[in-house]
Amino acid sequence: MAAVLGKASAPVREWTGEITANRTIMGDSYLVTFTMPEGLAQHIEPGHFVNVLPSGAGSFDPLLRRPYSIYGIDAAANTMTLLIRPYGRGGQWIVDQQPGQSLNVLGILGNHYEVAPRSSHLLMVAGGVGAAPLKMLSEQAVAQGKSVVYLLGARREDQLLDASELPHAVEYIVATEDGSAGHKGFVTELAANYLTWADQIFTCGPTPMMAALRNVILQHRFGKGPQVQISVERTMACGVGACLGCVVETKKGMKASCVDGPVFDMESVVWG
Amino acid sequence: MAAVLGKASAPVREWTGEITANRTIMGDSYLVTFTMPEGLAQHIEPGHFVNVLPSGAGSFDPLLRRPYSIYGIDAAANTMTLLIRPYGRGGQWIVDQQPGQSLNVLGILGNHYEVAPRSSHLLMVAGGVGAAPLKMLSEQAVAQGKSVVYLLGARREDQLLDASELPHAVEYIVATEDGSAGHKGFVTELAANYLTWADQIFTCGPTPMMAALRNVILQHRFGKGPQVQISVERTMACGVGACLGCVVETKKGMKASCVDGPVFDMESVVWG
Amino acid sequence: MSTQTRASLQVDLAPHNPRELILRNPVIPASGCFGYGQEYSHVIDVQRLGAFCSKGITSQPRAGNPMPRITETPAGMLNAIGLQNPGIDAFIKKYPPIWEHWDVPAIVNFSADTVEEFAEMARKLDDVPGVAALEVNISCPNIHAGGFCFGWDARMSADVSRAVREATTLPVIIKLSPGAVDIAEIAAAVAEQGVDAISLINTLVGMSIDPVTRRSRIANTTGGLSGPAVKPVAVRQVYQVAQAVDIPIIGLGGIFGLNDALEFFMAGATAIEMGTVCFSHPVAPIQLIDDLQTWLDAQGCASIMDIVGVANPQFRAGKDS
Amino acid sequence: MSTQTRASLQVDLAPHNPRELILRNPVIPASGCFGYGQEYSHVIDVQRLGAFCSKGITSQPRAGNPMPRITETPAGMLNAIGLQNPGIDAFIKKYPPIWEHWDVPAIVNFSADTVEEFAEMARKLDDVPGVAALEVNISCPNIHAGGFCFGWDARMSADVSRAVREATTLPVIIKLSPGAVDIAEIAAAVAEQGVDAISLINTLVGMSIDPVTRRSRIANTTGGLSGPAVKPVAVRQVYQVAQAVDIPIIGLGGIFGLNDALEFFMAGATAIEMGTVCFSHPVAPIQLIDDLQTWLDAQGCASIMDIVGVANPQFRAGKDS
Ligand SMILES: Cc1cc2nc3c(=O)[nH]c(=O)nc-3n(C[C@H](O)[C@H](O)[C@H](O)COP(=O)(O)OP(=O)(O)OC[C@H]3O[C@@H](n4cnc5c(N)ncnc54)[C@H](O)[C@@H]3O)c2cc1C
Ligand SMILES: Cc1cc2nc3c(=O)[nH]c(=O)nc-3n(C[C@H](O)[C@H](O)[C@H](O)COP(=O)(O)OP(=O)(O)OC[C@H]3O[C@@H](n4cnc5c(N)ncnc54)[C@H](O)[C@@H]3O)c2cc1C
Ligand SMILES: Cc1cc2nc3c(=O)[nH]c(=O)nc-3n(C[C@H](O)[C@H](O)[C@H](O)COP(=O)(O)O)c2cc1C
Ligand SMILES: Cc1cc2nc3c(=O)[nH]c(=O)nc-3n(C[C@H](O)[C@H](O)[C@H](O)COP(=O)(O)O)c2cc1C
Ligand code: FES
Ligand code: FES
Repeated sequence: MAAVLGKASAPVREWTGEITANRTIMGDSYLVTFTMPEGLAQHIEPGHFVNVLPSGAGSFDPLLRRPYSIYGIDAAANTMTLLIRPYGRGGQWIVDQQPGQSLNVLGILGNHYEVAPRSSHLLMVAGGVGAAPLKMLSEQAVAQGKSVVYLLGARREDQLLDASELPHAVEYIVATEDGSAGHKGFVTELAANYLTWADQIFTCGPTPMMAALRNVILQHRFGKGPQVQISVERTMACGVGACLGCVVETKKGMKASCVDGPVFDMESVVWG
Repeated sequence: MAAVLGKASAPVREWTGEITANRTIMGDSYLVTFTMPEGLAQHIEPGHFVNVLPSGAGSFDPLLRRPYSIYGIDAAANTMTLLIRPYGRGGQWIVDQQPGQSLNVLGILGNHYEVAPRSSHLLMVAGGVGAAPLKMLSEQAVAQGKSVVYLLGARREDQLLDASELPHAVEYIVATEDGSAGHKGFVTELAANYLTWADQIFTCGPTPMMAALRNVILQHRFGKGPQVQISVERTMACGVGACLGCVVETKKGMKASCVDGPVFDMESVVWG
Repeated sequence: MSTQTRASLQVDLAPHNPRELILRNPVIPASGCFGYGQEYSHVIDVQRLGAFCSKGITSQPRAGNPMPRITETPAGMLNAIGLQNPGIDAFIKKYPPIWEHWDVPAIVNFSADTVEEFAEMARKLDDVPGVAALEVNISCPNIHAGGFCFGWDARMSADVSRAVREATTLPVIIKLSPGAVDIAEIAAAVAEQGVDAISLINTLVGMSIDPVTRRSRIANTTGGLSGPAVKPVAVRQVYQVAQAVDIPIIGLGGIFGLNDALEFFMAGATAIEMGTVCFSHPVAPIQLIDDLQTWLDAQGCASIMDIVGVANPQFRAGKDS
Repeated sequence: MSTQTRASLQVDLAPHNPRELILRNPVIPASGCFGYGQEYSHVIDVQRLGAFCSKGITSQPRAGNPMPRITETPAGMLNAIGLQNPGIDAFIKKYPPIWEHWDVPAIVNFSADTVEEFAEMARKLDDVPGVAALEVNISCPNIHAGGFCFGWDARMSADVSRAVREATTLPVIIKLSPGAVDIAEIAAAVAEQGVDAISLINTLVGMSIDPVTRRSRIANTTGGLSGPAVKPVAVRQVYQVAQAVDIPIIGLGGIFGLNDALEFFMAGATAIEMGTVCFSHPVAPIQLIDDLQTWLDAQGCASIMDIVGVANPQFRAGKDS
């Protein structure tokens, strides 16, 4: 049932956002909130991402924008929030910026998760900061009256998302590698329990996690099984389909993950 | 009387200073104060400079340190203050850092102004941010009971140093190019009045200003005249005499302005 | 001194070619960094550009290199896209018909493995409505010369230039590779073949190793280095080439803003291309057009041509036009 | 896996030379960026270094180029110092007698205008106490070849290498110029002459124009580009040379810290030099020695040699030692 998901279609602007809040979350990550131009909010869907410049005016290093999924928006305040784990020097620069300072942002980029109208049971499988787009998706789904199970895996308890970040109606279940909270082991092991329950599965996290999830699903699959949408992570340069640096091999050829993705039907992707 | 001034001899350390204050001054410039390691303060003399890294950890751009004269020190608090006019991207980055953030500093660098024990009348001729080292020199001279005339030139009134920055005992006279305060014209025109009064002259500012001062002195000079010490400004890389990027042609050959200077006897320099 | 009238940004990149390549301004997004022009058309007003260069095409469709294809380096990036493209035939069907209705001229960038293949591609493109000019990428390996890059050798560069020149009456731009020992020699050999303009630089060959995986960060092992990091090399080569040829030069390599572009114009370039910057700042090319206008007006220049080559005492490029 | 004992940082840069060049660690400040070793001796503990390269000397004293000599570029810098130095005779009187009492080996970098002059300088340095090895800078113009750089031509590079080899029994390092089209060919030609090691890269030729003055920011017009900006070119060239020669390689070009150095070791360098970083971070070489030790210990390596060439499938350099 490898459905073809939509292509990027939201308006793309380059803007300077003023940071209005920056707080730590999930142990070593940050929730960075900044302003966005009028008229963008209504185009933002869960799974969309933005490209943030990781250096200030007057510096050419680091040079390339960093892609981050949209964690949430506040349409009234016209702000957007990203959940950022700084792996390297670009992410570190971004999270070091304080309220009042600014960020140069390019967006809205990418396609987005698509919830079928007749799906009522949605399973989210998140690894680490892959939590971000699925948080926004859960909120939207709950608001539409769908049932949501949200599985999150992390290394340790302090790297989990606080339950208060998710809507009450979401069933939030966690796994930690060291067993400090929830299931001891990988989040994909939890997923097995929900495969028959789910109408659709949405996942975001490290590639090995998504590959493991796929194995679990293939093992348990009977009949058509639930459709699975994954959000892939590739190094990006342009974010708009111009450089072909971020391609994903699919059954229909090379696709730019920034415009034909980042969300793909799991079965449309060629797994190595 | 081209006296040979001393070479750099203060200890050189690379340190991370925490910014304790940052305020605007002289219209478009900043007084940036930051901590320094124990044991440096007692080695600092007027004319000494430090090299400040103009980018944060994780960035290679801008790459080279920027030299700034020491404007003042607070030996009790173990802090140092620089007077910085941001011409370009490096200076801008430095003055954008806020209290609590840090600066990577290399120093103490260079030689320093030398006041002869028997000099009692000292003339300072400063242009723009050249005010910095002469401010410290004036303080020291006044403390030693010398008479100090401090001439400062700027483009407009708001780019002058506030009189409160200098000791009361200093006779502070200004010139502005647009006549908005003090003498209308160049500071060098004021200098002519003090050439017979002064035992020594100390100057710092743009090269054309120092060349103009030299012309004034040559025109008025009788007998040996006062000794003139200038602080030259060259693009620098290392600051310690290793790269030979900052040389000044003197009557005794090429000299590295970072260790054989920045302070030179005016007549030891070959004027183009 | 300032003037009432505004400075002209117009440049002529093919002064001797009846088919003309007159741009209303000298700002051109570079090949490989601007897709086929459409990718950025909802981000900026593409029609305001002087022209744009399309992603390099080849005679056969190519899937490109394995991933990862790009990595960041200090003030630069490496790429090894591997010329992923649909092949010339599918390309001709798909893109020029769209460009035909555009105001902005489209320059088609292409490369090939042999001199004959270059000529054949030029012939196919000669008559295609919507194609304004050709940019010939000679930074690719000559399969008849054991993988030695065409652009590193004056004779091979001249052979390609002559073959393309004979195969088309379209304005022809030869895009040089910065890996040559003596770039001026290559440029002179190319210009002698009657091509219309020269563009430079293409990327430098570089590599980056990930200490964790102990492998290259690029699946193809090496990649092309671009961005501000290479700008000094590019400015120097433009400066040298501008002393060696009298056809117009298009300069590129690390141009991010006004001051960068001015370096290239003053070194001797009649127009500039912008590559990597499109990724960091898609609005940069449009911004540059505005900034150039403002700067030239403030300087009291009548035309962008007033500053072309001013930093170059032996400047010749474009002088005969 | 970790071991009780600490990894050895020792490297042998002249395995076939009885006069030996065994360094206790592979970290060497680069020529032109560390003066004559003394300038930094009150900033860092110079004696902890593996070795240091002194500022390049010539046979006659040189006043160097006019100012300005340096300018900053994106993540890099240009320099045109013009080899300001006191000349070999004054040099020999002044510095080696100091170095003789130092623990750290001093490598003397020099250049010349002709093959004969290279040989003559090597002969003069052969017996000077305090000189541990020679680094031969062939990125200079050959006055018998119309200013064409020695290092761009395999035959000329080999000629210099042979002449120096015959003139001294000291360990000889030939420092390659990155401007060559095929760096592996040059390296192979050099290695054939029996020299002990190869270092690379020297600076790339670059230029920067000041839009205000409309002149080069460097009085000498062009300058040498160094710093992080060139690192990808340097890593690539080390990788290529490591496949072409079996003598040790000293890698350099934009190394600022541990991860940069690891790229060079993994590409095939047995030791590394640090140039431009000394200006930004004089403590960086000492810091790197410590960081390398910590990293190798954490990886459970017995020696730095465990990682030399690991990213390079056709790695040969130093394999015979
Ligand atoms: C569509 C998309 C959406 C994304 N959404 C988010 C998000 O919501 N929140 C978030 O924190 N990140 C997200 N990422 C990942 C994020 O873009 C990268 O982590 C970021 O670009 C790394 O930049 P850096 O400067 O921190 O590290 P770099 O300096 O670029 O890299 C430093 C080192 O860390 C490694 N590294 C980099 N990224 C990762 C990673 N993701 N996982 C493991 N190792 C890594 C690199 O290989 C390198 O060795 C997303 C990526 C994509 C493509
Ligand atoms: C020994 C010494 C002491 C100094 N002391 C001070 C001091 O106390 N306070 C202070 O503000 N500066 C001082 N300077 C000058 C200061 O080092 C430079 O202004 C600074 O390096 C410029 O860095 P930037 O990043 O602001 O500009 P850059 O990005 O380096 O340059 C931007 C543009 O401004 C021009 N420019 C740079 N510096 C100057 C300048 N000084 N005057 C006019 N144009 C310039 C450049 O040519 C360039 O075109 C001193 C310099 C030396 C050598
Ligand atoms: C991702 C990417 C793809 C490129 N593809 C091509 C190409 O197909 N053909 C070509 O001639 N140059 C190609 N280039 C080189 C650029 O056109 C340009 O010459 C080079 O990047 C230097 O300019 P810049 O520093 O402004 O990017 C590519 C560059 C990048 C970064
Ligand atoms: C200011 C300066 C002076 C240099 N002088 C010399 C020299 O005399 N001889 C030489 O072989 N290389 C010289 N170099 C080149 C460096 O030794 C080194 O090869 C180059 O800078 C690349 O390394 P880096 O990026 O670590 O600086 C000089 C470099 C700089 C920046
Ligand atoms: S990031 Fe450039 S095509 Fe996707
Ligand atoms: S700045 Fe290097 S010698 Fe003075």
